[in-house]
Amino acid sequence: MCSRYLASLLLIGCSVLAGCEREQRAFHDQAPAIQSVSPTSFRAGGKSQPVAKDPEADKYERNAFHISEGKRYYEWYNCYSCHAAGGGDIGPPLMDDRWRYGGEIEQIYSSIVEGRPNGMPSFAGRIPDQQVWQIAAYVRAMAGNAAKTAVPARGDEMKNTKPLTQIPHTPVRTERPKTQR
Amino acid sequence: MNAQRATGLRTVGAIALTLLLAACSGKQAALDPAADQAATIGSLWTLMLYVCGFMYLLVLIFLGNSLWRARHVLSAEPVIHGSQSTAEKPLRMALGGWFGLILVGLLVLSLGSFLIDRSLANARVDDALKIKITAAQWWWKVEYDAETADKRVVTANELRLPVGRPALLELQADDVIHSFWIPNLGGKQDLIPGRINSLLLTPRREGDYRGQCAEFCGLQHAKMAIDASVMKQSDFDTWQQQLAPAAAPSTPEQVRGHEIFMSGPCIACHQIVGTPAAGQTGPDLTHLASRRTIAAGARPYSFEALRDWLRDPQTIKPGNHMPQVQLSDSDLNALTSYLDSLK
Amino acid sequence: MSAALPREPGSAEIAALDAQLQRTWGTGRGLWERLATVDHKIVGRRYVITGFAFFVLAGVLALLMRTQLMKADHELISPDRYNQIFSMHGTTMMFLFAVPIMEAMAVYLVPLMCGTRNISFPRLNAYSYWVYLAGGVMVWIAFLLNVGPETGWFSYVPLAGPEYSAGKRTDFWAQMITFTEVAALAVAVELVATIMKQRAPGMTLARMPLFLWAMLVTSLMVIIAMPAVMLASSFLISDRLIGTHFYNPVEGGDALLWQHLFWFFGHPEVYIIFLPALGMVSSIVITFSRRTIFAYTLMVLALLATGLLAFGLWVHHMFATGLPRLGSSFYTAASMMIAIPSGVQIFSWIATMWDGKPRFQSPLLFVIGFIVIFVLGGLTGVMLAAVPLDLQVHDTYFVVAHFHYVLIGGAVFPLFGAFYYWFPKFTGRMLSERLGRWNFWLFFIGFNVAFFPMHILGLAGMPRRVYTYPSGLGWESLNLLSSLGAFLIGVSVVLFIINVMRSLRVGEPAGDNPWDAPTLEWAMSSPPPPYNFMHVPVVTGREALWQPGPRQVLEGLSPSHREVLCTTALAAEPDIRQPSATPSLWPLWAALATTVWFIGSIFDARAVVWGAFPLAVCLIGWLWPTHPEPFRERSPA
Amino acid sequence: MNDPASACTRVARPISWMIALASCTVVGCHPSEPNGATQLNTVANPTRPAPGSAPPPGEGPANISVPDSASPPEDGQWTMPSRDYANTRFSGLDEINTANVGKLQLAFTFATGTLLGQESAVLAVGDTLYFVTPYPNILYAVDLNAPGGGLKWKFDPKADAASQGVACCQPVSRGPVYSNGRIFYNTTDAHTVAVDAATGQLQWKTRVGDFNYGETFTMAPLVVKDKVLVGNSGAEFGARGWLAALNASDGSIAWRAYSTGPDRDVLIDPSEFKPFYPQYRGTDLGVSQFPPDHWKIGGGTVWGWISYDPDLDLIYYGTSNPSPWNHEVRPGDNLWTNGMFARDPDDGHARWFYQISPHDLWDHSAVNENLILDMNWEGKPRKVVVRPDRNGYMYVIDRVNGELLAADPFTYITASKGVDLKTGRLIHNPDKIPSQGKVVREVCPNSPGAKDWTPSSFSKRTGLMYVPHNEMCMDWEIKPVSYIAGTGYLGVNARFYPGPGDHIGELMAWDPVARRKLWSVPERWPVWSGTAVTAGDVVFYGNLEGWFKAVHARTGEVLWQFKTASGIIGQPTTFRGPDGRQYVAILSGIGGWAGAIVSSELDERDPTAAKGFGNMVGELKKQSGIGGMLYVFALPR
Repeated sequence: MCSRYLASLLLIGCSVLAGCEREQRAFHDQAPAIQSVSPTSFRAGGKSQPVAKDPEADKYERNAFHISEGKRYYEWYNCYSCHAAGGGDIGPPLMDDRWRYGGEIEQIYSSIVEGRPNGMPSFAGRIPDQQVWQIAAYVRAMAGNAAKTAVPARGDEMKNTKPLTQIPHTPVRTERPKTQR
Repeated sequence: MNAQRATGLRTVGAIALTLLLAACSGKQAALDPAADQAATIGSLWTLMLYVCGFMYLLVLIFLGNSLWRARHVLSAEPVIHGSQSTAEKPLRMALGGWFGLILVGLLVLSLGSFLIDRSLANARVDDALKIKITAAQWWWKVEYDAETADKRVVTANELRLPVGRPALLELQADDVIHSFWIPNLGGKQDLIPGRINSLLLTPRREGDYRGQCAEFCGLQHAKMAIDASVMKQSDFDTWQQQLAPAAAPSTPEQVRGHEIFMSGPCIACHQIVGTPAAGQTGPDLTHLASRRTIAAGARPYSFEALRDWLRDPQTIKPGNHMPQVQLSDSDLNALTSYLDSLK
Repeated sequence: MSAALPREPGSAEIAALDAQLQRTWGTGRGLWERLATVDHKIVGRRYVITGFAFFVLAGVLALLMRTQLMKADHELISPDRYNQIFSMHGTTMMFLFAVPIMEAMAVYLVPLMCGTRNISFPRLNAYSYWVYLAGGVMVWIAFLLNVGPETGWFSYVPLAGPEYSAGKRTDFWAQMITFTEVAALAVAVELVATIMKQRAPGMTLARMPLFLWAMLVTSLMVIIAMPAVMLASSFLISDRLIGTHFYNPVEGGDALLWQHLFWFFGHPEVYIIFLPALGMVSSIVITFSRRTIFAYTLMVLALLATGLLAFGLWVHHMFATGLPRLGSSFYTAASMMIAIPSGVQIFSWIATMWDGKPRFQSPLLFVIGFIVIFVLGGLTGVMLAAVPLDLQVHDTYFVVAHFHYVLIGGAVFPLFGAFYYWFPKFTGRMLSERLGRWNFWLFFIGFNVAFFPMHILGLAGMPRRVYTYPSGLGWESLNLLSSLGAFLIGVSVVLFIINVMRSLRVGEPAGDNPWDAPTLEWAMSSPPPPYNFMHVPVVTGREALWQPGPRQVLEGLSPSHREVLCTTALAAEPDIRQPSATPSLWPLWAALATTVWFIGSIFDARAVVWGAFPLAVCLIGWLWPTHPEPFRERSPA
Repeated sequence: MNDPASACTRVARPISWMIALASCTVVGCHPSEPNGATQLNTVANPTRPAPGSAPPPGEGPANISVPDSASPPEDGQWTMPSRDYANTRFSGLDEINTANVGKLQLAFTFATGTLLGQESAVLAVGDTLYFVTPYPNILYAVDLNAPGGGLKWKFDPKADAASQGVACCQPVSRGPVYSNGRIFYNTTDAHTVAVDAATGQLQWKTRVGDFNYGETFTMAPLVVKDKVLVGNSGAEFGARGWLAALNASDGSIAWRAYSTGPDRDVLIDPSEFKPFYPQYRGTDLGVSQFPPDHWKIGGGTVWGWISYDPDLDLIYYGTSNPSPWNHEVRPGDNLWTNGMFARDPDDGHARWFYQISPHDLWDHSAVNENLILDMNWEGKPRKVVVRPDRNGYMYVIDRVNGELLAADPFTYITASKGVDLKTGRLIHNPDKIPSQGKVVREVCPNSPGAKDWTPSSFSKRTGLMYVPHNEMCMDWEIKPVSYIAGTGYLGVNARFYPGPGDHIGELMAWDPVARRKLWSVPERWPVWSGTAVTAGDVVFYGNLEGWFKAVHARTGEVLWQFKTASGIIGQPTTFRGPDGRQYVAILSGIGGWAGAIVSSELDERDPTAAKGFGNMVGELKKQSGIGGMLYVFALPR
């Protein structure tokens, strides 16, 4: 009886097999080719311009592996040095809901590849296509726009919590380093 | 049936013995020591093997004897008062003896283990060669300490040691837990993010050895090897001195390959000293062509292997972080010949 | 009805009593009645079958791995899939097969051996099975959907943490732990209560069969060890799902904390699997040697000592992490000490056989195989306890060989022996002895061919958990040999399944006590009636059924109510009549609610809150007082 | 038009007449300044007298003084951001004094038209104010004669917008410098421009650096003799640091002294280079103290303040942090980063060097201002520089030979254990050495340091230094980092938080002779503005909330404050207007490193935003608006 249960459950499981995209690990470059890349043009910011949705591109932001790889490359290609962990620094924040050059994954892809006039460098030829898509998916994830189930709750990086070790606020200095003579 | 068992045991034993010999040689074998540490551990192994083998033999003899005794016995009334059996007394004495034997055996083994452990822990490190090894998914970064920073040698996936001089490895990891292990040289040590572990190796025998990551570290745990060689001090010095900035490209094809490297994605992750490439997230390539393997031991080094790797790293080592870069065949050849010139 | 029980009253009276008891304790044939059953034998049988099914599934995975490793540079299975496969193999074997099946055997046998009519907390028992089933099915469906765990059965962080294990794979794994540990803890509590409070009158602690002792120690170990891993996995899943930082060193967590918590469970886990097997071995040795066990007291002490020592040696899994070396030496000593109780027990069994009159039937064959294999595994365990040697062989195939020697040798061989031994009791039919011998010899030879070469592979430098290996390191022939051995084991297990299938239909009828065994489970018909014992048996000696003279029974339990007799914990004197829970669907609903709760929380952290409400409703329904008189007066002596 | 006579009468007071006369006799009769400052009157406003207001001899503090050659007498103007070569930021004007500063009123405002950090000093030359906005680096000339301050002209250098992407802490400018009828300043895209001060016509524009390699300009140039000294920013991008001298006449590069690399690049000639400590002697240390080839991307940019001692004819400046921040990438002392050079301004050759933070761990750039003072040191007069450094020590260094005389902590320090006065080396705290994967906690001061670029001032009347500084700590984690040209080169995650005490920033009065703090004015947020002190014993500075404050130079009492529209990170200046009144000018406009959270609208949910400020100053968004406005104050008529 139990094995019959098991078998039927397994059958049900197999039937949804095809729908399970989140966990697919595609190692080979399957990056969609994007046509809408105009080399240096300035796009009006703020609002997303209508972009032809590419279902292949869409896959990236629903796939946990791609998002996680995107995070790795986000650091490897020094994106964090301008955008921090999404909070921004030299570059604008990526975790909020304002997009200067559009927040669709195709637009983020374009921003990375083409660069943008106020300081975003162009990474054309520097980052292979698939990795750009992965980074774009991660950027989407930072703003909460990627599939929720594909995104981990946190990374192993610093969080905006009060550090446990924060020194208590006392007006009296506890230690004054001595100068050696 | 007993005869069958005995034959079975004999066969197993015979096979075991021949195969055991197989473990006693090879370039990744714990029982083929080429360094003090591996040799010391090897002697502990011998002690263990003798003591444990003796105990195992005793158990088998006792078991065999009890089965032999029982060969004629057929069904009979159960013995309810076992303690009143005539055999009870000798068995109790035997148990006492067995108990004592176990105690003595364990004492010998723990003491042996303890002493050997102490001798390994207290080894002399004052004039040791200091090497920093950083593990990442899925390769090894190897940095030789030097008197001044510019004499530091950085390489990847290979460890060369001068014979007779202790090498103190400082082990770190960037991402997940790895474990550094070159069986011929010594035991393993984990590389844990946020901790610095150390491992002392005192190589005594020249030769080529192989190490491998020994803690599961993800997709390509299987292909994370390190090529180790122990060489004469003079050879080692020569090697270190050769590791100046990389050779400049000489042929037109190499020049073209150099251009492809410097203008492509390669430069973002790899370092070639003497060129603008200063990436740290991928292995250093300054003297790539002088190494014996590529992709952390995934393939032996050759021009063709390198080209295959550049063409499609994801088939050779699926899931590794070297991306597939679309290059034409001629560009691929040019890039390969440039990298192949980095002796 | 029961041959071993006195039959002074007329057979009509007995038939009437039987009918009455059948009405009180029986399970109907309807679907809902089957689902609602709280009969420990039915639940136990389901448990055993499910556990065995997981064993077979995990075995198939093992064969897949061995096929992949048959050749050097074999690329049959992708690393991604291979990692899932070996993770599922370990996970299934440890969490879904080994512990549950040992507890399952106990769920079936302990009440029978104790001489009581049902296990304590029968509804909890039913619930534990459903929860276990849900957890196992969940993780297997996930695996088939490519969402299987990929970080090994040990799931070390940070590899299993949110940063390096993308998606839901590890979440399913961690939640599976929660499922199975809830089930295991529930069973452990039932077993402890049953053994301590429901033993037949006269079965003092000193007269308890060793199997009961083993299960008592095991259950106590489960209660102490399992919370550690539940805690660890809950930490992990909350790190992954709600962004806590238990294992994130950046925020003050610690990656090594996982290893400590996991191995604080993980090492006792091995003994949790192994101790019940020791109990089985003792049962078989006694029955087939037809002699009481040699040095009973020492055997009990050895069990207790093993249970205690098991908690003091988890660090020997972590020698390579760079912990202070002097401290590690302590764990070396502790790990080696566990050889003492094991050595004593091995001696006792052999001595019992030596002085007894052994009959070499399949159960005993498996026990002999157990001794030969397990002792070798134990000795390699002693080697692994030595820090320097461990640093060489840790995480190599030497360790793989070692723990398969102790786990297959130490638990699966006794378990197969136990299957042969108790199958007649479970089904009323004998297993084929001829197939049994084939089964044994193929298993024994296949096992040694598969796993002995791994010792050498380990010493020759082959690390564990590799999906492929290069040629030229001298590993090919040994791996090929090992793979062949693995297939022999596969054939042997298939033979066993054929044997079972065949015997169920055409097996020789067994009778009440085909082996002339001494313990109480053989005192009733095979398979046992729903109420187990028509009258509560009174025990006068350690080997209850071998005692000379007429059997004594105790009357006074109501035939029309579900009642069990509680006795005092030490002397087993009758204490009270305790109502036993009636069948109910609430455990099933509660298990479903638990499933929704656990699985829901993988996808939405808020499920931790809302998921608790259906469960609360189910628990209220479950515990709603229906029995008018929950406590009766003291039973007559 | 400015009527000198009426101005004089209006300002007339006995004391200022006395001072004016005295300085006329002492200084005015020895117009030996080689810096061209004395000629400017004839160009900009030939009719305007220059009654110096320096204290007469004997009136200033004992034991400490500013060499007159480096600090010319008061002429009512402010021609370079640091006021004089000695970097005193001391104005001899005393119309506004402790008694009347409370009545200070807004005279006029002027919008800058930009919303990022306004760090520029406002120069006052003749009847014109000059200041530079952050990118697009527009140079404004504000006409003081127009009622309410009208625009005279503005100059747009048309800097490349892309360069904003490599400006580490907003594309700020610290101001222009006036010399000889021209305004020189640097643009974000690494050009230096010379503009005619009267007409706003471009005279020349030189591309000195390449922003594609991360080089930008933030510093204000310094004109010494006929050289315009400029240094690059961009150590956060792996830019190799240098200081260049441009010929003022045509903008051609006279010499360029790198901070890393071989001696010929660093302009070290062994015959001239006589560092005090042995660790700086040797060949090509700028190569050998880096890993192979790393000096090419080794940082050590020069973006702080340059001092000049005309008597010794030496310039003094500090070099910034080595690149990247992750110290493990660059073993060695990383010479000549994070140190202080003394160079000959004519050919740039180095005379001595002292390294403030060898092998920098924390981005403790050593670019802060060096105040040129003459002190009685242990009984002997010595020519020294005094510098408050980011690492929390107040350094006193002999400016003749580079000997370290003292390094006194002026803040809470855990990052280091002090400075060894024998070897001159900073002693790193061994508990805080960062390593891969580990978070070092409670590093104090944090990377902006105990005191960032925000310049101090020195009063010739009180003999005190007024130092704006901060008490901040941080958590610091290093990670692997690749050099990719044009992208940030950090390899660090940092998170800042307040240090001990109930406030973060403070304005401190430091007695350089007694080497101790006298008093301080606490500020809730980091103090990110410069200071200026006047002969009226008033210290001016502003805070991030936008309050512009006047503080009693002797007691620290806040005498007056005014809330501007945005946070203040600029440099206050004071001058005598064409109407003869004393004015105080400040730019208000939050930004820079500390204020980027507000004006770049960063997301403070990420603690690492703005390289760590995200964790600390998010609240500031509620307290300071975004803006860019010039405020000019004066006493009521």
